Amino acid sequence: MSTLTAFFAKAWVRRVTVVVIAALAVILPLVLPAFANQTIARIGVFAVAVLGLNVVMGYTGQVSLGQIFFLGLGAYVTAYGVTQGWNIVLVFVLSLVIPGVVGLLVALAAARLGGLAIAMVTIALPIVGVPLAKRLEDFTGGSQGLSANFSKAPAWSTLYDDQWQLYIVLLIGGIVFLLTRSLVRGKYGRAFAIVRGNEAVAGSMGVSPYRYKVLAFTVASIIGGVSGFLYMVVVQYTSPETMSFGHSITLLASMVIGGAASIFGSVLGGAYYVLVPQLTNIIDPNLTALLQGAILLVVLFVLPGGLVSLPRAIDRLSSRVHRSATPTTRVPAIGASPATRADAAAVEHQIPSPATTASDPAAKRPPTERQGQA
Amino acid sequence: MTLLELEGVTASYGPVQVLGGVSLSVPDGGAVGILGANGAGKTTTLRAISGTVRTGGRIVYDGRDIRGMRPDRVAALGIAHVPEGRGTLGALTVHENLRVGAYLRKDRKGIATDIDYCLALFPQLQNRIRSNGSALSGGEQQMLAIARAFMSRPRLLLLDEASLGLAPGTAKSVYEAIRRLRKESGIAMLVVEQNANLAFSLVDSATVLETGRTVLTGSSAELKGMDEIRRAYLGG
Amino acid sequence: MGTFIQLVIDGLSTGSVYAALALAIVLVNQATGLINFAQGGMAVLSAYIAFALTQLGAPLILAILASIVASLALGALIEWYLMRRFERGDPDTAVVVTIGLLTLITGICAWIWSYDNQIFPPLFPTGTVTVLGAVLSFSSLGTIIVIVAIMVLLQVLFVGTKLGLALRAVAINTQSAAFSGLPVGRLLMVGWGLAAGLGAVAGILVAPQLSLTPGMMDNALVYALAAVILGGLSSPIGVVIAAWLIGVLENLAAAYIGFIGYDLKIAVPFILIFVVLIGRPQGLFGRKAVVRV
Amino acid sequence: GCSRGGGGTSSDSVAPSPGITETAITLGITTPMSGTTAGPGTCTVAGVTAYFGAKNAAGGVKFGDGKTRKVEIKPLDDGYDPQKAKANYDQLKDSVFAMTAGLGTPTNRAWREAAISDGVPQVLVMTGDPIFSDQKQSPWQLGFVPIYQNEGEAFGTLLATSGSEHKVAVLYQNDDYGKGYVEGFKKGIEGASNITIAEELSYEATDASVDGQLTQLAATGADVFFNAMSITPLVISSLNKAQSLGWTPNWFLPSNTSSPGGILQKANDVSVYPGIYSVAFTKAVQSPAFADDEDVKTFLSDLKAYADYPDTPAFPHCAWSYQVGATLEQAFEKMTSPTRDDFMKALRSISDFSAPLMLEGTAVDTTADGQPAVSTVFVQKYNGKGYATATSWE
Amino acid sequence: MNLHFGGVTVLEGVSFDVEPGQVFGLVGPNGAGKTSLFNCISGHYKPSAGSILIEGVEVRGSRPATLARHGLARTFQHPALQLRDTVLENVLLGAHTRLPGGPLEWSMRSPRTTRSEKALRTEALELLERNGLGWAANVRADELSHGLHKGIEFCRALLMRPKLLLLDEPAAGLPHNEVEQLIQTVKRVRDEDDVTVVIVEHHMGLIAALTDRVVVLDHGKSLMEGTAAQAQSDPRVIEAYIGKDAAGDAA
Ligand SMILES: Nc1ncnc2c1ncn2[C@@H]1O[C@H](COP(=O)(O)OP(=O)(O)OP(=O)(O)O)[C@@H](O)[C@H]1O
Ligand SMILES: Nc1ncnc2c1ncn2[C@@H]1O[C@H](COP(=O)(O)OP(=O)(O)OP(=O)(O)O)[C@@H](O)[C@H]1O
Ligand SMILES: [Mg+2]
Ligand SMILES: [Mg+2]
Repeated sequence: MSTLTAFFAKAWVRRVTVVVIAALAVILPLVLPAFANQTIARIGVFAVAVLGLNVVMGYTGQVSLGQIFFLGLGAYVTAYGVTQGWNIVLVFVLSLVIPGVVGLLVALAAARLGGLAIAMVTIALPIVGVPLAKRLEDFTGGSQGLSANFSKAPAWSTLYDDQWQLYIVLLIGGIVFLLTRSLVRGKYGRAFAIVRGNEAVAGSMGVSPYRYKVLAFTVASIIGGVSGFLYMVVVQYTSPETMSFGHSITLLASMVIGGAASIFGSVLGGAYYVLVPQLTNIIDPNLTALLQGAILLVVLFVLPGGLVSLPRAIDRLSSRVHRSATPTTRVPAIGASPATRADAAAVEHQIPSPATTASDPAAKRPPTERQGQA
Repeated sequence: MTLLELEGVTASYGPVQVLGGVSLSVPDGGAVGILGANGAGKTTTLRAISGTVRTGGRIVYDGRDIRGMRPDRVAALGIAHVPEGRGTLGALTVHENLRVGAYLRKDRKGIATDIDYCLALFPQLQNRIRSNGSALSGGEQQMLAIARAFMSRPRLLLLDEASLGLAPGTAKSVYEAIRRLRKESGIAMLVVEQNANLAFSLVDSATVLETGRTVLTGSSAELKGMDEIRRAYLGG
Repeated sequence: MGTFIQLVIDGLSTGSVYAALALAIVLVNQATGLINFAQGGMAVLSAYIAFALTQLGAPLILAILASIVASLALGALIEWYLMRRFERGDPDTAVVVTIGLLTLITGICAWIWSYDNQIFPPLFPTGTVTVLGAVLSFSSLGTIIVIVAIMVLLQVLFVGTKLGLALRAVAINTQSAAFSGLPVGRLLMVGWGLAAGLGAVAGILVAPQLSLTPGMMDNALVYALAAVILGGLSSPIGVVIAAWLIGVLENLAAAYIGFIGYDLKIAVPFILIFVVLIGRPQGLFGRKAVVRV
Repeated sequence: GCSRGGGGTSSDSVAPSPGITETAITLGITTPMSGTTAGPGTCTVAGVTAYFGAKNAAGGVKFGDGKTRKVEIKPLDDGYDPQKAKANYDQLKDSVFAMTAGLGTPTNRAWREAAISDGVPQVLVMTGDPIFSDQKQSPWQLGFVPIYQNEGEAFGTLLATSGSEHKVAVLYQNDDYGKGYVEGFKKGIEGASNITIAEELSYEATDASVDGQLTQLAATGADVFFNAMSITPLVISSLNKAQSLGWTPNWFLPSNTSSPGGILQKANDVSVYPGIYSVAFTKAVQSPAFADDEDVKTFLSDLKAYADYPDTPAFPHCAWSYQVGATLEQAFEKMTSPTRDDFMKALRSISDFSAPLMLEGTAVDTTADGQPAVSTVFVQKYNGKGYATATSWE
Repeated sequence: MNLHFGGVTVLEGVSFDVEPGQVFGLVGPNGAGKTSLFNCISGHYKPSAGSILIEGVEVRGSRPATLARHGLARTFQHPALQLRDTVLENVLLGAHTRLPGGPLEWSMRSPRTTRSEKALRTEALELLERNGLGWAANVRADELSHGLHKGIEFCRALLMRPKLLLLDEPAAGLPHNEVEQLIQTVKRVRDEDDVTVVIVEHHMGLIAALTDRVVVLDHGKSLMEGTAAQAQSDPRVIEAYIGKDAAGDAA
């Protein structure tokens, strides 16, 4: 095996990458043009939304078609709170607590059902949510929606609005990503995964499928609420259309296209959600649906594992080229005795490539995201 | 006459090659065993034949090279594979599973007779004829997988640990039935079996695999006589 | 009372629209194990094909037959060139692929025929019959009859025929099915082809009622999915009954339960699903899936 | 923030605003061109593109500052998603001179405040939401089509003054569109004792059928049906359904779903209804009555030639946005300096302009605060071929 | 204890006691109800009547997760691993109940969580090493042959530090010499870790070598109870289970 994935698996590479990303996050907003900043901020908003969906669906395997509802709810809570003149910190807290509580209540009921039934209950959220938002006019402004202008750059910051908003998104979004990343590794990551994989086994391991489904769903709702808050920071307006069912489907597609059960895949998913409409608008706004459908199909056809699997796909391609040049045989373990087996194991994982050392079994396949806390 | 001939067969899962050259041959109407430790490549060898793994080398069946052929085409040539693990169609009933097994056959009467035959062989299945395959116990599923292979009236039977999870008495009668089939209809078979006692009761000769290669081939009697084999597979 | 019966009958005819699509979804699911979101889009495309043929002067019945045949082929081609790659992989990915397909097909229809409403010629004569003091239009009656016929055909296909059994076997476990000599690839194509043909019937049935637009089926799709889950994925009879139930209860709830009203009536099928599935996870008529450890 | 060019807030009357040069001016549109509202959405782009396409082909538009400029249209699709509309606006605002003609209330509202703070004109937009025509709240905005309330009110007034007793059944789309109509209608019948509202039901724009509502409404036996519905197929099926139920009231249909060719003639037989009323300010381009009208002919050929829109449009939005083009041209001709400020001033000073396709007696008037560019509407009655102005109830 | 599915009676009036520290065998023909009995004990099935006591506490109707937290571990007849994860991750799943801290703590990576994760990782590696699977720790489970999956499940169950361990056909698919090793391992676990083991197995050699007592089930009823030797010579057992002519060479 070669190059890309192995390169990124190295500890120092990772550390440098983190530093570089952090530095970019600080500097880029200052130098990029306004529209770029606004676009990145929007990507951030939907990356967070996709991340939430990933927690419940990518990691825990519960099909949720309702994630956009929690974004909408978070946005409405924010908009209402701001128009009522509440303290912004309080508004932020409410924008994740209220969706969290609603998500919890829905999950307490929905998690009793399995498989597709959960999908149907969650599909109901945006579908019933839209007329409900219209009906609760006193809180939501009905079909005219709510505007909330609260994310102007304060004078002391000497920043433009778009820079200020991007910093808010990067900060809050970054924290959410870090927290979620830790959550889906280690104890809870394994528990979510086994609920996805086999509920009976989960039970025997002390992981109550019901409770962990509820947990995942609640976490997803909270993250959805955060994305709703960020949505208001960036868009500053919400209406029932914000939570329309079609967007939920697009979120789902974005999650898979970015890469299910992957943290970085969520970012890519957010980028997909935001950039593809902009791209199709550039090509021909009359052909939006046709182009979007075609792009989605082409991406998945080439990368069924999502955009996040691109480095792996490149590796595969290059190693295929490699192998055809130097055919090799792997020697599998033999069972005569544990000792021979251990020896054989050392050989077994020797992958013919100059880039990796013989004793690096982990390099054989990239670890899944859940692996390892180290 | 040889029915099936493997020559220098290699196989790989993705980039990893796990068979490095397996050679063996099964005579028409003969029974050949494959022995080997866990992970030696027994299952992979059978998969190579039935076309479910990427393969190199030569696999000749009945005079034609079937390497790389799709599994359903292989089956259509009369090769039935009882796979490792649960090979049942879980959401179908036992009866439907048996009908699927007979998919390639046209003789309605013969199918009905064979279903009765299988049910007589496995009385436990008779009781659960309308149950979903997935509701069956481990051993019952194994019986169903074997019965389904019987239903296709194969010329060559690939058995991958057919006795796995069967009660000793049942395992015995399954092998008894297979022996009878062989005698009556001249089915050839390639048998992977961890219970070497059972295996040797059935096969004429066997191949020992180690790390994906054929290391030894011999008649049952020869192999039974070898110390190493005794220690690893026969106990004592 | 008259109004009540009329509401029930209205519900039945709306429910039939959902049922048409639901049956196609069931067919694909039984044959491939997938939920096909593109089913509605494919039905719309079929309706457009029939529409285009009538525009070229073909008689309606001929246009319909041609469109059904074309849809059969199209379904099989989609399976062969597109879905094949995803059938073994992660089911979520496959579902998203069908979503992409839905978008693409909608886009193609819009591109060729624009987003304008096209008026599809009626299949049934205008006119009504009176049932128990309520009126039922010929077109609703015709739709109901066709739906029932298809439902019976599907039930027979799945339960009674070798093809149906083979289709189901392939959907459950391709490899196991292949070991018994089932031509997996061909059966998958047949499954998709049949479902697309059935979808064509659905599209052509509803096109005159809704008038033809690229997004004609989008809303019906949600109801169809609800009917599929409620009725039980494996039962054609179940989903049709569920679709009718949804249509009728929705109407009655909107008319007689004040706080629901017509804006929130869409909640009715979901509440129904929830209540039913708590008690019967396999749906009203579905076969219980046994998961053993 | 060092790499920024001049923002959009330039009040310097010499420096030209973005999107305008000596020879060209660019206008942006964000509107749904995919999704459920794509039909009318594409129409809004087609109309204005056709209008200026024809003008450009004839050399361009002569501006008030003496220069002749070509007018370019940059349309973007927002799929009726407010968030995307805002993104489109963000993308366009520095490269276009003004935003115009976009369809939809939430999509226009999403960036209204941004447009105000950036000083970007958001004018002649296709929404009946009154906020866009309120100069204090919306200094950079102006609506084009009559606010929904006006249309409803016109009909209400006609009914109230009919002198006979009427029982009205109401069915409205559950959004600001439908509710606006009903609100206007109620204002029109305020205090009239001869009118009672028998039942008031709603439907969702996404519904596949409104049969249930019609059954319930038919049961009231109302003799007037106020149907504030914007979904073409549903209007057709409603006409058929009511007929099959044996309910034949007088109908009221809103301006955008009353097209004779697109709707009435596609229903089974609307002659069973004693009267079908609508309000309008535009000639119905599909109507045979206007088949030989010069305006209509030019309009249709412009659509075909410059907007790649070969069919006769099923939506009135094409015609409306064609009129938007003409109105913009009026403003351009009055502009004396190439700035957004000056443009807004010019735009707000048009009165009594009879745009192409306008019905006699209606006119564009942008000088009244609180009203969109078009605010006069006529109630019309269908006569089997087209509409004729109805001044009193018959 | 009784268990029904629809009209089918799976278990009928089965009773037995297992002493602490025993290895208890459960044998019987296919479909006799052995796995179902396990499922009842581990909470995956709900018996329609009867009672199950663990250390004197009624556990019938408890959920699997609750039982697991109270020291019950089991393996499955058909190994159920997370095929896309490494062997080590699979085994670590067994540590779930032993890792402290709630979701918030884990998402903030409190020192306690990091420490405990590290400790259990080491323990899991040792466990794999001791069972001859150390070499496979970082291999993805689906790259291993079928026969090794049982061993991984066994390690996963051991990492739970159970008081009661249910093993469902642990020797299926193992060659003879591996079975010998398995016997040693189970003995060691019982002695060193003080675990009570209930084992379902068709390998009579293993049953004979390992178990203190056995119950023979047939058609959901218990046929006899006694030592393995008694069972093997009981004519009813031979008739129902071992098969007459097979009695000789199955030993
Ligand atoms: N969930 C279920 N639904 C229906 N029947 C079931 C279910 N679980 C078990 N059974 C039936 O109960 C009987 C006992 O099954 P069980 O798995 O307990 O057998 P077992 O003794 O473990 O057999 P084996 O040795 O073959 O594994 C079988 O006939 C099986 O079909
Ligand atoms: N899907 C796979 N991907 C990668 N490697 C695999 C895969 N399946 C099996 N292997 C490897 O191939 C080798 C041979 O496996 P195979 O299943 O043929 O062994 P076996 O002899 O049947 O063993 P057992 O007795 O345990 O069933 C093993 O080393 C195994 O790790
Ligand atoms: Mg094997
Ligand atoms: Mg069992």
